[in-house]
Amino acid sequence: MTVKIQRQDFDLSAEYEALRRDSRSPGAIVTFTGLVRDTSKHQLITAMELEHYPGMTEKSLSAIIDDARARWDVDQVSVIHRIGRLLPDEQIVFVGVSSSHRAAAFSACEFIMDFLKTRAPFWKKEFTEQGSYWVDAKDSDRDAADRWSDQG
Amino acid sequence: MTVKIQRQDFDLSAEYEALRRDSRSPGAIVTFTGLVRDTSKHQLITAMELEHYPGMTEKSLSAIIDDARARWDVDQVSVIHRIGRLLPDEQIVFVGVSSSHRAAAFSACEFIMDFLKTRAPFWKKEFTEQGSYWVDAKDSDRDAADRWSDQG
Amino acid sequence: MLVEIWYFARIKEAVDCEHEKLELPDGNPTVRDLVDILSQRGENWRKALSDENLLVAVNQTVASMQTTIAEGDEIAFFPPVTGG
Amino acid sequence: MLVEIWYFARIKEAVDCEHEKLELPDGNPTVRDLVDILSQRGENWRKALSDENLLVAVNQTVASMQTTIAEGDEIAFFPPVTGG
Repeated sequence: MTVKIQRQDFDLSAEYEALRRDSRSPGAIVTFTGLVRDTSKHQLITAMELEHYPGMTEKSLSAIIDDARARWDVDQVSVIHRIGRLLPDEQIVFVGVSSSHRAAAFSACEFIMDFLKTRAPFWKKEFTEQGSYWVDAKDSDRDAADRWSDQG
Repeated sequence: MTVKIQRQDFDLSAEYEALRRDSRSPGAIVTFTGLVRDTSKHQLITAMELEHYPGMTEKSLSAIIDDARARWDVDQVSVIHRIGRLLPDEQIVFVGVSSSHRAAAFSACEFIMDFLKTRAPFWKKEFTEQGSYWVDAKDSDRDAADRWSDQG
Repeated sequence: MLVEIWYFARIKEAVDCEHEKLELPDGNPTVRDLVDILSQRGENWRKALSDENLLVAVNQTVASMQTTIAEGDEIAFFPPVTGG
Repeated sequence: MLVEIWYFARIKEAVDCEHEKLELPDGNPTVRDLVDILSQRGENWRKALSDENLLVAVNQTVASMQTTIAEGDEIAFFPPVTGG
Protein backbone atom coordinates (compact mmCIF):
# COMPACT_ATOMS: atom_id res chain seq x y z
CA MET A 1 0.00 0.00 0.00
CA THR A 2 1.37 3.41 -0.93
CA VAL A 3 -0.23 6.77 -0.20
CA LYS A 4 1.36 9.92 -1.56
CA ILE A 5 0.28 13.52 -1.10
CA GLN A 6 2.34 15.66 -3.41
CA ARG A 7 2.50 18.94 -5.33
CA GLN A 8 4.12 17.49 -8.44
CA ASP A 9 2.32 15.63 -11.21
CA PHE A 10 2.36 11.82 -11.36
CA ASP A 11 2.98 9.34 -14.14
CA LEU A 12 0.18 6.79 -14.55
CA SER A 13 2.43 4.23 -16.20
CA ALA A 14 5.00 4.38 -13.39
CA GLU A 15 2.22 3.76 -10.85
CA TYR A 16 0.75 0.97 -12.95
CA GLU A 17 4.13 -0.72 -13.42
CA ALA A 18 4.74 -0.53 -9.65
CA LEU A 19 1.39 -2.23 -8.98
CA ARG A 20 2.23 -4.89 -11.55
CA ARG A 21 5.71 -5.46 -10.16
CA ASP A 22 4.63 -5.59 -6.50
CA SER A 23 1.62 -7.87 -7.04
CA ARG A 24 1.66 -11.63 -7.00
CA SER A 25 0.36 -12.58 -10.50
CA PRO A 26 -2.54 -10.13 -10.17
CA GLY A 27 -4.81 -10.93 -13.12
CA ALA A 28 -6.58 -7.56 -12.88
CA ILE A 29 -5.46 -3.97 -12.39
CA VAL A 30 -7.99 -1.12 -12.22
CA THR A 31 -6.90 2.50 -12.19
CA PHE A 32 -8.87 5.67 -11.63
CA THR A 33 -7.48 9.07 -12.55
CA GLY A 34 -9.27 12.30 -11.69
CA LEU A 35 -8.55 15.39 -13.77
CA VAL A 36 -9.33 19.07 -13.21
CA ARG A 37 -12.50 19.99 -15.13
CA ASP A 38 -12.41 23.21 -17.13
CA THR A 39 -15.87 24.42 -16.19
CA SER A 40 -17.96 24.58 -13.04
CA LYS A 41 -21.55 25.81 -12.86
CA HIS A 42 -21.11 27.25 -16.37
CA GLN A 43 -18.04 29.28 -15.44
CA LEU A 44 -14.65 28.70 -17.01
CA ILE A 45 -12.13 27.53 -14.45
CA THR A 46 -8.74 29.17 -14.78
CA ALA A 47 -7.10 27.33 -11.87
CA MET A 48 -7.78 25.29 -8.77
CA GLU A 49 -6.11 25.33 -5.38
CA LEU A 50 -6.11 22.15 -3.29
CA GLU A 51 -5.67 22.45 0.47
CA HIS A 52 -5.42 19.51 2.84
CA TYR A 53 -4.89 18.63 6.51
CA PRO A 54 -1.41 17.10 6.69
CA GLY A 55 -1.31 14.07 8.94
CA MET A 56 -5.05 13.51 9.00
CA THR A 57 -5.08 13.09 5.23
CA GLU A 58 -2.68 10.15 5.33
CA LYS A 59 -4.51 8.67 8.33
CA SER A 60 -7.91 8.85 6.67
CA LEU A 61 -6.65 7.45 3.36
CA SER A 62 -4.99 4.54 5.18
CA ALA A 63 -8.24 3.84 7.02
CA ILE A 64 -10.21 3.88 3.75
CA ILE A 65 -7.74 1.47 2.16
CA ASP A 66 -7.94 -0.81 5.22
CA ASP A 67 -11.74 -0.80 4.90
CA ALA A 68 -11.45 -1.76 1.22
CA ARG A 69 -9.03 -4.58 2.07
CA ALA A 70 -11.42 -5.92 4.70
CA ARG A 71 -14.20 -6.12 2.10
CA TRP A 72 -12.37 -7.42 -0.98
CA ASP A 73 -9.47 -9.67 -1.77
CA VAL A 74 -7.08 -7.10 -3.20
CA ASP A 75 -3.33 -7.31 -3.65
CA GLN A 76 -1.69 -3.87 -4.04
CA VAL A 77 -3.31 -0.46 -3.55
CA SER A 78 -1.81 2.87 -4.50
CA VAL A 79 -3.29 6.33 -3.91
CA ILE A 80 -1.85 9.68 -4.97
CA HIS A 81 -3.51 13.03 -4.32
CA ARG A 82 -2.04 16.28 -5.47
CA ILE A 83 -2.22 19.53 -3.52
CA GLY A 84 -1.46 23.14 -4.35
CA ARG A 85 -2.30 25.01 -7.52
CA LEU A 86 -3.57 23.00 -10.52
CA LEU A 87 -4.68 23.98 -14.00
CA PRO A 88 -7.64 22.60 -16.01
CA ASP A 89 -7.03 19.10 -17.41
CA GLU A 90 -4.19 18.44 -14.96
CA GLN A 91 -4.25 15.17 -13.02
CA ILE A 92 -5.49 15.54 -9.42
CA VAL A 93 -5.90 12.05 -8.03
CA PHE A 94 -4.91 8.46 -8.79
CA VAL A 95 -6.21 5.22 -7.28
CA GLY A 96 -4.82 1.91 -8.51
CA VAL A 97 -5.80 -1.54 -7.28
CA SER A 98 -4.49 -4.95 -8.28
CA SER A 99 -6.27 -8.21 -7.51
CA SER A 100 -6.63 -11.72 -8.81
CA HIS A 101 -10.34 -10.96 -9.19
CA ARG A 102 -11.65 -8.42 -11.65
CA ALA A 103 -14.76 -7.56 -9.62
CA ALA A 104 -12.71 -7.03 -6.45
CA ALA A 105 -10.33 -4.66 -8.25
CA PHE A 106 -13.22 -2.60 -9.67
CA SER A 107 -15.16 -2.46 -6.39
CA ALA A 108 -12.17 -1.62 -4.21
CA CYS A 109 -11.00 1.13 -6.58
CA GLU A 110 -14.44 2.75 -6.76
CA PHE A 111 -14.98 2.35 -2.99
CA ILE A 112 -11.67 4.09 -2.23
CA MET A 113 -12.55 6.98 -4.57
CA ASP A 114 -16.05 7.33 -3.10
CA PHE A 115 -14.71 7.54 0.46
CA LEU A 116 -11.75 9.70 -0.51
CA LYS A 117 -14.34 12.16 -1.85
CA THR A 118 -16.35 12.18 1.39
CA ARG A 119 -13.82 11.45 4.16
CA ALA A 120 -10.31 12.55 3.21
CA PRO A 121 -9.62 16.14 4.35
CA PHE A 122 -9.00 17.91 1.03
CA TRP A 123 -10.67 21.14 -0.03
CA LYS A 124 -10.86 22.65 -3.49
CA LYS A 125 -10.95 26.32 -4.31
CA GLU A 126 -11.85 27.16 -7.89
CA PHE A 127 -10.59 30.28 -9.63
CA THR A 128 -12.72 31.68 -12.45
CA GLU A 129 -12.84 34.98 -14.33
CA GLN A 130 -15.67 35.94 -11.98
CA GLY A 131 -13.70 35.28 -8.81
CA SER A 132 -12.62 32.41 -6.59
CA TYR A 133 -14.77 30.26 -4.33
CA TRP A 134 -14.58 27.13 -2.23
CA VAL A 135 -16.27 24.17 -3.88
CA ASP A 136 -19.38 22.88 -2.07
CA ALA A 137 -19.59 19.21 -1.11
CA LYS A 138 -21.94 17.37 -3.45
CA ASP A 139 -24.93 15.29 -2.41
CA SER A 140 -24.06 12.89 -5.22
CA ASP A 141 -20.72 12.17 -3.54
CA ARG A 142 -22.42 11.52 -0.21
CA ASP A 143 -24.89 9.19 -1.96
CA ALA A 144 -22.06 7.37 -3.73
CA ALA A 145 -20.34 6.64 -0.42
CA ASP A 146 -23.60 5.76 1.36
CA ARG A 147 -24.52 3.11 -1.17
CA TRP A 148 -21.61 0.90 -0.04
CA SER A 149 -23.29 0.34 3.31
CA ASP A 150 -26.02 -1.69 1.55
CA GLN A 151 -23.59 -4.00 -0.20
CA GLY A 152 -21.31 -6.87 0.64
CA MET B 1 -14.18 4.63 -29.80
CA THR B 2 -11.25 2.43 -30.72
CA VAL B 3 -11.20 -1.37 -30.78
CA LYS B 4 -7.95 -3.16 -31.50
CA ILE B 5 -7.31 -6.89 -31.79
CA GLN B 6 -3.57 -7.42 -31.96
CA ARG B 7 -0.72 -9.84 -31.35
CA GLN B 8 1.72 -7.25 -30.00
CA ASP B 9 1.73 -5.89 -26.46
CA PHE B 10 0.17 -2.51 -25.65
CA ASP B 11 1.34 0.47 -23.64
CA LEU B 12 -1.12 1.53 -20.96
CA SER B 13 0.18 5.08 -20.85
CA ALA B 14 -0.19 5.56 -24.62
CA GLU B 15 -3.81 4.39 -24.39
CA TYR B 16 -4.45 6.59 -21.37
CA GLU B 17 -2.92 9.64 -23.03
CA ALA B 18 -5.05 9.05 -26.14
CA LEU B 19 -8.22 8.91 -23.99
CA ARG B 20 -7.13 12.10 -22.26
CA ARG B 21 -6.31 13.88 -25.50
CA ASP B 22 -9.50 12.85 -27.32
CA SER B 23 -11.89 13.61 -24.46
CA ARG B 24 -13.53 16.94 -23.79
CA SER B 25 -12.31 17.82 -20.25
CA PRO B 26 -13.16 14.35 -18.97
CA GLY B 27 -12.81 14.60 -15.18
CA ALA B 28 -12.52 10.82 -14.78
CA ILE B 29 -10.62 8.07 -16.57
CA VAL B 30 -10.95 4.43 -15.50
CA THR B 31 -8.75 1.72 -16.96
CA PHE B 32 -8.89 -2.05 -16.61
CA THR B 33 -5.95 -4.23 -17.57
CA GLY B 34 -6.15 -8.01 -17.56
CA LEU B 35 -2.94 -10.00 -17.17
CA VAL B 36 -2.17 -13.68 -17.73
CA ARG B 37 -2.30 -15.51 -14.39
CA ASP B 38 0.51 -17.92 -13.65
CA THR B 39 -1.61 -20.69 -12.17
CA SER B 40 -4.89 -22.35 -12.99
CA LYS B 41 -6.55 -25.05 -10.90
CA HIS B 42 -3.27 -25.45 -9.02
CA GLN B 43 -1.24 -26.07 -12.16
CA LEU B 44 1.55 -23.75 -13.23
CA ILE B 45 0.76 -22.10 -16.55
CA THR B 46 3.68 -21.97 -18.95
CA ALA B 47 1.85 -20.20 -21.76
CA MET B 48 -1.55 -19.30 -23.10
CA GLU B 49 -2.89 -19.24 -26.64
CA LEU B 50 -5.71 -16.87 -27.52
CA GLU B 51 -7.90 -17.65 -30.51
CA HIS B 52 -10.67 -15.41 -31.82
CA TYR B 53 -13.24 -15.10 -34.58
CA PRO B 54 -12.04 -12.26 -36.81
CA GLY B 55 -14.85 -9.98 -37.89
CA MET B 56 -17.32 -11.14 -35.27
CA THR B 57 -14.94 -10.06 -32.50
CA GLU B 58 -14.91 -6.45 -33.65
CA LYS B 59 -18.68 -6.53 -34.24
CA SER B 60 -19.44 -7.88 -30.77
CA LEU B 61 -17.06 -5.46 -29.05
CA SER B 62 -18.62 -2.52 -30.90
CA ALA B 63 -22.08 -3.69 -29.85
CA ILE B 64 -20.97 -3.98 -26.20
CA ILE B 65 -19.50 -0.47 -26.31
CA ASP B 66 -22.72 0.86 -27.90
CA ASP B 67 -24.71 -0.76 -25.08
CA ALA B 68 -22.45 0.91 -22.50
CA ARG B 69 -22.86 4.29 -24.22
CA ALA B 70 -26.63 3.91 -24.19
CA ARG B 71 -26.56 3.34 -20.42
CA TRP B 72 -23.98 5.87 -19.25
CA ASP B 73 -22.73 9.29 -20.22
CA VAL B 74 -19.24 8.37 -21.34
CA ASP B 75 -16.85 10.28 -23.56
CA GLN B 76 -14.11 8.06 -25.04
CA VAL B 77 -13.88 4.25 -24.94
CA SER B 78 -10.89 2.18 -25.93
CA VAL B 79 -10.63 -1.62 -26.00
CA ILE B 80 -7.59 -3.72 -26.88
CA HIS B 81 -7.53 -7.51 -26.84
CA ARG B 82 -4.44 -9.49 -27.64
CA ILE B 83 -4.45 -12.79 -29.53
CA GLY B 84 -1.85 -15.50 -30.13
CA ARG B 85 0.65 -16.86 -27.66
CA LEU B 86 1.08 -15.09 -24.31
CA LEU B 87 3.24 -15.79 -21.29
CA PRO B 88 2.27 -15.50 -17.60
CA ASP B 89 2.04 -11.89 -16.35
CA GLU B 90 1.74 -10.53 -19.88
CA GLN B 91 -1.06 -8.06 -20.59
CA ILE B 92 -4.08 -9.61 -22.36
CA VAL B 93 -6.80 -7.00 -22.39
CA PHE B 94 -7.28 -3.27 -21.86
CA VAL B 95 -10.51 -1.30 -21.42
CA GLY B 96 -10.32 2.45 -20.87
CA VAL B 97 -13.25 4.82 -20.40
CA SER B 98 -13.31 8.58 -19.94
CA SER B 99 -16.30 10.50 -18.66
CA SER B 100 -17.16 13.67 -16.85
CA HIS B 101 -18.75 11.45 -14.19
CA ARG B 102 -16.70 9.11 -12.03
CA ALA B 103 -19.52 6.60 -11.49
CA ALA B 104 -20.25 6.42 -15.24
CA ALA B 105 -16.60 5.74 -16.05
CA PHE B 106 -16.41 2.94 -13.46
CA SER B 107 -19.70 1.34 -14.47
CA ALA B 108 -19.09 1.49 -18.22
CA CYS B 109 -15.59 0.05 -17.87
CA GLU B 110 -16.76 -2.86 -15.70
CA PHE B 111 -19.82 -3.46 -17.91
CA ILE B 112 -17.64 -3.67 -21.03
CA MET B 113 -15.29 -6.16 -19.33
CA ASP B 114 -18.18 -8.28 -18.04
CA PHE B 115 -19.72 -8.55 -21.50
CA LEU B 116 -16.40 -8.95 -23.26
CA LYS B 117 -15.90 -12.00 -21.01
CA THR B 118 -19.27 -13.53 -21.93
CA ARG B 119 -20.01 -12.29 -25.46
CA ALA B 120 -16.84 -11.54 -27.41
CA PRO B 121 -15.61 -14.60 -29.35
CA PHE B 122 -12.22 -15.24 -27.78
CA TRP B 123 -11.05 -18.62 -26.50
CA LYS B 124 -8.13 -19.34 -24.22
CA LYS B 125 -6.00 -22.45 -24.27
CA GLU B 126 -3.71 -22.90 -21.31
CA PHE B 127 -0.42 -24.75 -21.52
CA THR B 128 0.89 -26.39 -18.34
CA GLU B 129 3.56 -28.96 -17.56
CA GLN B 130 0.73 -31.52 -17.49
CA GLY B 131 -0.56 -30.64 -20.95
CA SER B 132 -2.74 -28.11 -22.68
CA TYR B 133 -6.48 -27.59 -22.39
CA TRP B 134 -9.17 -25.16 -23.42
CA VAL B 135 -10.35 -23.00 -20.54
CA ASP B 136 -13.95 -23.57 -19.45
CA ALA B 137 -16.34 -20.64 -19.28
CA LYS B 138 -16.92 -19.62 -15.67
CA ASP B 139 -20.30 -19.30 -13.97
CA SER B 140 -18.92 -16.27 -12.11
CA ASP B 141 -18.43 -14.48 -15.45
CA ARG B 142 -21.99 -15.31 -16.50
CA ASP B 143 -23.26 -14.01 -13.15
CA ALA B 144 -21.21 -10.82 -13.49
CA ALA B 145 -22.80 -10.07 -16.86
CA ASP B 146 -26.29 -11.07 -15.70
CA ARG B 147 -26.26 -8.66 -12.79
CA TRP B 148 -26.31 -5.65 -15.17
CA SER B 149 -29.84 -6.54 -16.27
CA ASP B 150 -31.10 -5.64 -12.76
CA GLN B 151 -29.52 -2.22 -12.75
CA GLY B 152 -30.04 1.19 -14.28
CA MET C 1 -26.86 -23.21 -52.09
CA LEU C 2 -23.35 -22.53 -50.95
CA VAL C 3 -22.52 -21.58 -47.36
CA GLU C 4 -19.29 -20.99 -45.51
CA ILE C 5 -18.65 -22.66 -42.14
CA TRP C 6 -16.11 -21.86 -39.43
CA TYR C 7 -15.22 -23.93 -36.37
CA PHE C 8 -13.40 -22.52 -33.36
CA ALA C 9 -11.47 -23.65 -30.29
CA ARG C 10 -12.38 -27.10 -28.94
CA ILE C 11 -15.02 -27.62 -31.64
CA LYS C 12 -12.40 -27.03 -34.31
CA GLU C 13 -10.10 -29.55 -32.66
CA ALA C 14 -12.85 -32.13 -32.17
CA VAL C 15 -13.90 -32.11 -35.83
CA ASP C 16 -10.38 -31.37 -37.06
CA CYS C 17 -11.65 -28.69 -39.41
CA GLU C 18 -11.31 -24.91 -39.24
CA HIS C 19 -13.14 -23.73 -42.33
CA GLU C 20 -15.09 -25.16 -45.23
CA LYS C 21 -17.53 -24.28 -47.97
CA LEU C 22 -20.54 -26.54 -48.18
CA GLU C 23 -23.36 -27.00 -50.66
CA LEU C 24 -26.69 -27.24 -48.80
CA PRO C 25 -30.03 -28.37 -50.26
CA ASP C 26 -32.28 -25.39 -51.02
CA GLY C 27 -35.55 -24.87 -49.12
CA ASN C 28 -34.81 -22.63 -46.14
CA PRO C 29 -32.66 -25.00 -44.10
CA THR C 30 -32.18 -24.13 -40.42
CA VAL C 31 -29.03 -24.37 -38.37
CA ARG C 32 -30.56 -27.57 -36.94
CA ASP C 33 -30.71 -29.04 -40.48
CA LEU C 34 -27.05 -28.13 -41.03
CA VAL C 35 -26.06 -29.73 -37.72
CA ASP C 36 -27.92 -32.93 -38.74
CA ILE C 37 -26.06 -33.05 -42.05
CA LEU C 38 -22.66 -32.44 -40.40
CA SER C 39 -23.38 -35.01 -37.66
CA GLN C 40 -23.55 -37.75 -40.34
CA ARG C 41 -19.81 -37.36 -40.83
CA GLY C 42 -18.91 -39.36 -37.77
CA GLU C 43 -19.05 -39.71 -34.00
CA ASN C 44 -16.62 -36.83 -33.38
CA TRP C 45 -18.85 -34.50 -35.42
CA ARG C 46 -22.05 -35.72 -33.81
CA LYS C 47 -20.63 -35.37 -30.32
CA ALA C 48 -19.04 -31.94 -30.85
CA LEU C 49 -22.20 -30.49 -32.40
CA SER C 50 -24.55 -31.96 -29.77
CA ASP C 51 -22.71 -30.30 -26.88
CA GLU C 52 -25.40 -28.47 -24.89
CA ASN C 53 -23.11 -25.45 -24.56
CA LEU C 54 -22.46 -25.21 -28.31
CA LEU C 55 -22.90 -21.70 -29.69
CA VAL C 56 -23.67 -20.83 -33.28
CA ALA C 57 -23.37 -17.56 -35.14
CA VAL C 58 -24.90 -16.76 -38.52
CA ASN C 59 -23.17 -13.91 -40.32
CA GLN C 60 -21.19 -13.11 -37.17
CA THR C 61 -24.25 -12.66 -34.98
CA VAL C 62 -25.23 -15.19 -32.31
CA ALA C 63 -28.06 -17.36 -33.66
CA SER C 64 -30.03 -20.44 -32.58
CA MET C 65 -30.82 -23.89 -33.98
CA GLN C 66 -34.04 -22.40 -35.40
CA THR C 67 -32.28 -19.69 -37.39
CA THR C 68 -32.81 -20.05 -41.13
CA ILE C 69 -29.76 -20.16 -43.38
CA ALA C 70 -29.60 -18.38 -46.75
CA GLU C 71 -27.29 -18.60 -49.76
CA GLY C 72 -23.84 -17.21 -48.98
CA ASP C 73 -24.30 -17.15 -45.19
CA GLU C 74 -21.34 -17.52 -42.90
CA ILE C 75 -22.06 -19.98 -40.09
CA ALA C 76 -19.76 -20.53 -37.13
CA PHE C 77 -19.78 -23.13 -34.35
CA PHE C 78 -17.92 -22.50 -31.11
CA PRO C 79 -17.91 -23.17 -27.36
CA PRO C 80 -18.74 -20.53 -24.71
CA VAL C 81 -16.24 -17.69 -24.92
CA THR C 82 -13.35 -17.34 -22.46
CA GLY C 83 -11.46 -14.19 -23.40
CA GLY C 84 -10.51 -11.19 -21.28
CA MET D 1 -4.38 23.09 29.69
CA LEU D 2 -2.81 23.84 26.34
CA VAL D 3 -4.37 22.68 23.06
CA GLU D 4 -3.51 23.25 19.43
CA ILE D 5 -6.18 24.33 16.95
CA TRP D 6 -6.20 24.25 13.14
CA TYR D 7 -8.69 25.86 10.78
CA PHE D 8 -9.08 24.86 7.13
CA ALA D 9 -10.55 26.11 3.86
CA ARG D 10 -13.50 28.48 4.19
CA ILE D 11 -13.44 28.28 8.00
CA LYS D 12 -9.82 29.44 7.97
CA GLU D 13 -10.71 32.35 5.72
CA ALA D 14 -13.80 33.29 7.74
CA VAL D 15 -11.90 33.51 11.03
CA ASP D 16 -8.67 34.67 9.37
CA CYS D 17 -6.65 32.19 11.38
CA GLU D 18 -4.90 29.01 10.31
CA HIS D 19 -3.33 27.74 13.51
CA GLU D 20 -3.12 28.69 17.16
CA LYS D 21 -2.26 27.37 20.60
CA LEU D 22 -4.87 28.07 23.23
CA GLU D 23 -5.00 27.70 26.99
CA LEU D 24 -8.32 26.08 27.99
CA PRO D 25 -9.74 25.88 31.54
CA ASP D 26 -9.23 22.42 33.05
CA GLY D 27 -12.22 20.14 33.83
CA ASN D 28 -12.83 17.95 30.81
CA PRO D 29 -14.00 20.59 28.36
CA THR D 30 -15.85 19.34 25.26
CA VAL D 31 -15.55 20.55 21.70
CA ARG D 32 -18.81 22.41 22.34
CA ASP D 33 -17.13 24.31 25.22
CA LEU D 34 -14.23 25.24 22.96
CA VAL D 35 -16.61 26.44 20.23
CA ASP D 36 -18.41 28.62 22.81
CA ILE D 37 -15.11 30.17 23.91
CA LEU D 38 -14.01 30.83 20.30
CA SER D 39 -17.43 32.24 19.36
CA GLN D 40 -16.91 35.08 21.87
CA ARG D 41 -14.23 36.47 19.58
CA GLY D 42 -16.67 38.04 17.19
CA GLU D 43 -19.49 37.59 14.73
CA ASN D 44 -17.24 36.00 12.07
CA TRP D 45 -16.12 33.35 14.57
CA ARG D 46 -19.61 32.70 15.88
CA LYS D 47 -21.00 32.37 12.38
CA ALA D 48 -18.21 30.15 11.00
CA LEU D 49 -18.36 27.78 13.99
CA SER D 50 -22.16 27.54 14.03
CA ASP D 51 -22.33 26.33 10.41
CA GLU D 52 -24.46 23.17 10.51
CA ASN D 53 -22.02 21.45 8.14
CA LEU D 54 -18.98 22.25 10.30
CA LEU D 55 -16.74 19.25 10.92
CA VAL D 56 -14.36 18.83 13.79
CA ALA D 57 -11.46 16.44 14.29
CA VAL D 58 -9.69 15.71 17.55
CA ASN D 59 -6.20 14.32 17.11
CA GLN D 60 -6.86 13.89 13.38
CA THR D 61 -9.94 11.73 13.82
CA VAL D 62 -13.43 13.02 13.10
CA ALA D 63 -15.11 13.92 16.40
CA SER D 64 -18.34 15.56 17.56
CA MET D 65 -19.37 18.50 19.73
CA GLN D 66 -19.61 16.06 22.67
CA THR D 67 -16.03 14.82 22.35
CA THR D 68 -13.93 15.61 25.42
CA ILE D 69 -10.68 17.49 24.93
CA ALA D 70 -7.51 16.64 26.84
CA GLU D 71 -4.20 18.44 27.43
CA GLY D 72 -2.11 18.59 24.26
CA ASP D 73 -4.94 17.60 21.91
CA GLU D 74 -4.96 18.80 18.32
CA ILE D 75 -8.38 20.09 17.32
CA ALA D 76 -9.31 21.03 13.75
CA PHE D 77 -12.37 22.76 12.31
CA PHE D 78 -13.24 22.41 8.64
CA PRO D 79 -16.08 22.30 6.12
CA PRO D 80 -17.20 19.10 4.31
CA VAL D 81 -14.36 17.75 2.22
CA THR D 82 -14.21 18.25 -1.55
CA GLY D 83 -11.08 16.51 -2.78
CA GLY D 84 -10.66 13.91 -5.48
